[in-house]
Amino acid sequence: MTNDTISLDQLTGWLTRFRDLVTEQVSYLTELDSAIGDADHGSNMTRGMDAVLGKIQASPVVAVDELFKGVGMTLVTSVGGASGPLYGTFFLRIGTSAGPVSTLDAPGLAAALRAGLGGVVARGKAEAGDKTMFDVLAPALDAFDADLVVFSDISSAARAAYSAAQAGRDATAPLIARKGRASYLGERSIGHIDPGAASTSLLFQALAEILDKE
Amino acid sequence: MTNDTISLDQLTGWLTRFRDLVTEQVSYLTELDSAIGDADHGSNMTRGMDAVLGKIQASPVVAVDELFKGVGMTLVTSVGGASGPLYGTFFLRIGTSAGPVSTLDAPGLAAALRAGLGGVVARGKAEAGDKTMFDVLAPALDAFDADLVVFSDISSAARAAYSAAQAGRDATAPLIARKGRASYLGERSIGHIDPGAASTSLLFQALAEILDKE
Amino acid sequence: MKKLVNDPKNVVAEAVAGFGAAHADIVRISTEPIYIVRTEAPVAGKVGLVSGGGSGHEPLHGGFVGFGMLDAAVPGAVFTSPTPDPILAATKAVDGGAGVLHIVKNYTGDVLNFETAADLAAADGIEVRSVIVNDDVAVKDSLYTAGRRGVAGTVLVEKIAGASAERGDALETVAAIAERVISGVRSMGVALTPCVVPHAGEGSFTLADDEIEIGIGIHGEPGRARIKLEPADAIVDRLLGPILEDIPFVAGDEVLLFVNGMGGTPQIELYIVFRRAAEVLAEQGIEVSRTLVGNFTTSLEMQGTSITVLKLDDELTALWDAPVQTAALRWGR
Amino acid sequence: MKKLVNDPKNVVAEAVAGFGAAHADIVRISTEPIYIVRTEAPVAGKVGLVSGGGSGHEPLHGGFVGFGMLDAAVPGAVFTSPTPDPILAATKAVDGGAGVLHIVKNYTGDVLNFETAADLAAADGIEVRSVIVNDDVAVKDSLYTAGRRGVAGTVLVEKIAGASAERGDALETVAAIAERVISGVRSMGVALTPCVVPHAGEGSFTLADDEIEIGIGIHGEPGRARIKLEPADAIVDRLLGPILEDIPFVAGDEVLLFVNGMGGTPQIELYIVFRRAAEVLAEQGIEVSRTLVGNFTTSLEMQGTSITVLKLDDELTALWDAPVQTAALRWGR
Ligand SMILES: Nc1ncnc2c1ncn2[C@@H]1O[C@H](COP(=O)(O)OP(=O)(O)O)[C@@H](O)[C@H]1O
Ligand SMILES: Nc1ncnc2c1ncn2[C@@H]1O[C@H](COP(=O)(O)OP(=O)(O)O)[C@@H](O)[C@H]1O
Ligand SMILES: [Mg+2]
Ligand SMILES: [Mg+2]
Ligand SMILES: [Mg+2]
Ligand SMILES: [Mg+2]
Repeated sequence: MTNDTISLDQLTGWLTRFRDLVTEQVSYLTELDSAIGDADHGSNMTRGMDAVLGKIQASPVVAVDELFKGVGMTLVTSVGGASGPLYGTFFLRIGTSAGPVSTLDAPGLAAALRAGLGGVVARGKAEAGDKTMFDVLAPALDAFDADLVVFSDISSAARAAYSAAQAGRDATAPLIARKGRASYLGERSIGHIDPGAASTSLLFQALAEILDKE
Repeated sequence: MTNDTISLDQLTGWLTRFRDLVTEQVSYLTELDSAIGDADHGSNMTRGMDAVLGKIQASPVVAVDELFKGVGMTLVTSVGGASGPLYGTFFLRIGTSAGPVSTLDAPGLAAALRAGLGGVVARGKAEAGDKTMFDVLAPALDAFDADLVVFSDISSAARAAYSAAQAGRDATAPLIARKGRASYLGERSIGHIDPGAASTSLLFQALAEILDKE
Repeated sequence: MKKLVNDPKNVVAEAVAGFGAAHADIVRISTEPIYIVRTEAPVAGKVGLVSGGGSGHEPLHGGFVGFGMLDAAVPGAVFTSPTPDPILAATKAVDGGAGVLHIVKNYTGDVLNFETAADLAAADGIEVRSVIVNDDVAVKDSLYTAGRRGVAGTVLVEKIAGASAERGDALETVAAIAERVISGVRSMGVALTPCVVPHAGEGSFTLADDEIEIGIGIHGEPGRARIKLEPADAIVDRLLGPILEDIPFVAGDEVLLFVNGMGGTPQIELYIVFRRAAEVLAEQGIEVSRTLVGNFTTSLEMQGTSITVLKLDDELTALWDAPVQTAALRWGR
Repeated sequence: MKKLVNDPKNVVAEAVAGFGAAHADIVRISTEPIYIVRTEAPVAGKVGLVSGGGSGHEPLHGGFVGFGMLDAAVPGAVFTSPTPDPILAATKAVDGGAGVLHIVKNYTGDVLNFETAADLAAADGIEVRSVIVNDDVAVKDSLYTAGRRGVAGTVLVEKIAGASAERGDALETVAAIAERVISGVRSMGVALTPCVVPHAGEGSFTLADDEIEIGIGIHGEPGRARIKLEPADAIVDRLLGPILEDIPFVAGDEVLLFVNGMGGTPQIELYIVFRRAAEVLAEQGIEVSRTLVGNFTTSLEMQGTSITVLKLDDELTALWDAPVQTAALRWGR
């Protein structure tokens, strides 16, 4: 099954699936954070995504920008810490890029995700190899774009992004953290997967799964 | 052997022997105080009597009042807590009562000890049965006086005082403390010998032993 | 024992030296014998205020030496009353010709040593009056015992009597005002953990992981009851009940509410305690018109709190509000 | 876990409520969202100062709201930075038309959430400047990392920038003065015992009975070295060495020496630490002209201390001395 576009319902499904995945993996995320951070990434992400789904159910939206600006604001105001503003800005910029549409085509989705990444970098100033969520986001979007050029299929691109995300996540383990709380550990951060990288990989798992469903 | 008087040397011997006895019994005294007080009576008494003997050795005296005023002042300024002022006043008043003599006769010693007791009461306001050093001092001095009337012998009177002191000490065990730190315990002070009563009993043991030696 | 100390024997001497160095604008220290005195002492014509007692309750008393409060503080060894000689020396150092007030917490040792010092000062021609602080309702008062212990209420006595002396009141008046505070102030405390006396090296008592001691004394003396840990609000109710019944405090009273930390309790918890205490007083129609929250009368690193309530009148309130400049309490200058 | 709390989830809300009740003469509190603001805010024509961060470091920051220091403080959950919405609300509440300065401790979460709030405030037409405090020399600074952490030096930044704002300086100037303090202040701490986050219920790390952590962060983050317990003087030397080397501080410098308690350390120990720190500075020809000792930037009930040294000049000294009236720091009024 191939897809050219992603609908408002599918985008909502993406967020719902992401909420379910972080909830399933809450202890895993927190465990990763307790090794090199402050043991709250799992509870931060579930608190945030629960708030997001609560808001979506309470006040349904009609446009993609409305959806993602709401998601971003909710994350920003309910999570705190480092991940709140980072994930929040990611979704805010997706909304701004998408505009007041009810469907996104493949290039539109690619552009929106790229804008989201731009927001994460603008906020967190992470670079490749800093051992952050950037190390999943960037290769995942590169893979998405490259796959799209060849197959012009949004589902296939999402699957490519997810496998790049997993690789990126695992590749954070040997790195020395240079951003965020883990950076205070210096060399002692080596050998642990970054918790934000792990949750971002779940974001692409959710996208791939939701697009494969239809 | 009978005695009518006690000399400056014997009085110094009394203090020396008392120092030795509190030193021997330091853990016993502290143990008693840890049950119903703050576990420092042994160290308070040895610190004080060490200072007293140090002072006597450093600057020899020629009169009984000089000796005991020095003893009293040294205890007052080196012990602190409740026992410092109480023992200190006891010896200060002995000195004042004795006056600038080099020997005390039996009535003179009895009067001096009685003055010492008066000082303890003036300071601490203890009454019979309050579970304090008073419960040793008062019966010991009564026994000293009564024995003196019958036998006119200072050694015999001291032996009588010592046995009354031991009885007084043991009789503090069933009492409820009504003075000092132990009084905060109320009924929980029952069943323990009062530490100050125990050290005061050593004071009469020292007197009896020193008078029996000659 | 884990402490920031060098030789346990030198704890008081070193801490007093550090205190003197840190607050040289407010106090001078004497090292032989040890006491702390305000820089401008003796203040001619002003009643001098001296307090003291065993160390380990900081900032009590040294932290309250300065303008509008104490003229001198005499620290004994940890939890041991000082001997009369430093008390006498401090008394002489603050005598400005108008007499000296001794503020003494009600422990036999403290009372006797201050009494001796007062006698000696009188013999030197200094007029001395003494007041005995006994605000701890955990211990039953009685004519036939050593009576109630003096605890955190001492801070309020020192502040208010200090303001009275500072405005030029005569010794008689300063003593009477101190007595008025004493008659209107009641306290009770709770311990969650014991404290460790440096030269002893181990806890002065033990508490199980789920136990607290209601009615604790400031040297870790046993209180009224050892109970299982409860929510903060329930603990506050247990402390406040006996305090309010004691005088009693009644609807319409205007009071100062003082939540004191025992040394090791985070400030965030003291404010949770304050919140509930203020709520209970409001429910009973008692008006909290002045407040104090913090570590002011401590027991080394003990975790716990005590609550103190003082009945105010216009004069006591004005004296409380008067300027004070000490290391631990300061306003108005 | 033994704490004076009710429901761990309500710790911050209840403590802030208690704080507001205890200090109603100085602050008002907002409960939805939670922040603390000085009673007279916004002060027309004055630059507003806002700080904040995770709770558990009290009196930082709420205890420093008032005349001559902060206009508002925004407490997050314990050890968790607040979200931008309360920061934005506090920023609006203190904007008197002259702009607002955000004083932020250098943790990624704090920096990002304050940054977002600043963007939102700018969108509402409020001019916002931010300064990042990063005084902890235990962590190596580098352009390629999150840099040094912000710890107790924050108190000095808030006091001095607060005095600058209070005297009517423009936003540009207040920010420049805050930056001057930041560039001249360095700190390092030690932990003897861990702290317990209320909703976690257990120690944030563990230390053996004879171990201490040199270079601890204020959330219990690991430091430079875990070593055996040493005498206080040796520990002071370990903390002061890296501090003095860092800027460096040299003979002839005039400094403010600040000995901070981590929350659970008796005051008597802080003065033992102060004594040695002052001695070392004197030996090196560095003049200690201002001092601060006490629990000002805490980590709940952690036992330990941190030492902070700030290079002074005449202007910074005058701003330090300027009147301040907050719950935790007060002089001159
Ligand atoms: N500057 C940054 N840029 C990008 N991602 C970052 C940055 N700082 C932290 N992160 C991400 O945030 C994650 C931590 O999130 P979380 O634990 O929720 O917040 P906190 O560190 O405040 O407790 C890290 O694992 C990392 O992936
Ligand atoms: N008011 C008093 N009158 C007589 N003796 C007293 C009084 N108060 C205390 N004592 C005696 O002092 C003893 C305690 O002495 P000590 O332990 O050295 O002092 P502290 O109680 O200050 O630690 C008690 O055992 C008791 O015999
Ligand atoms: Mg985290
Ligand atoms: Mg966090
Ligand atoms: Mg004792
Ligand atoms: Mg004692």
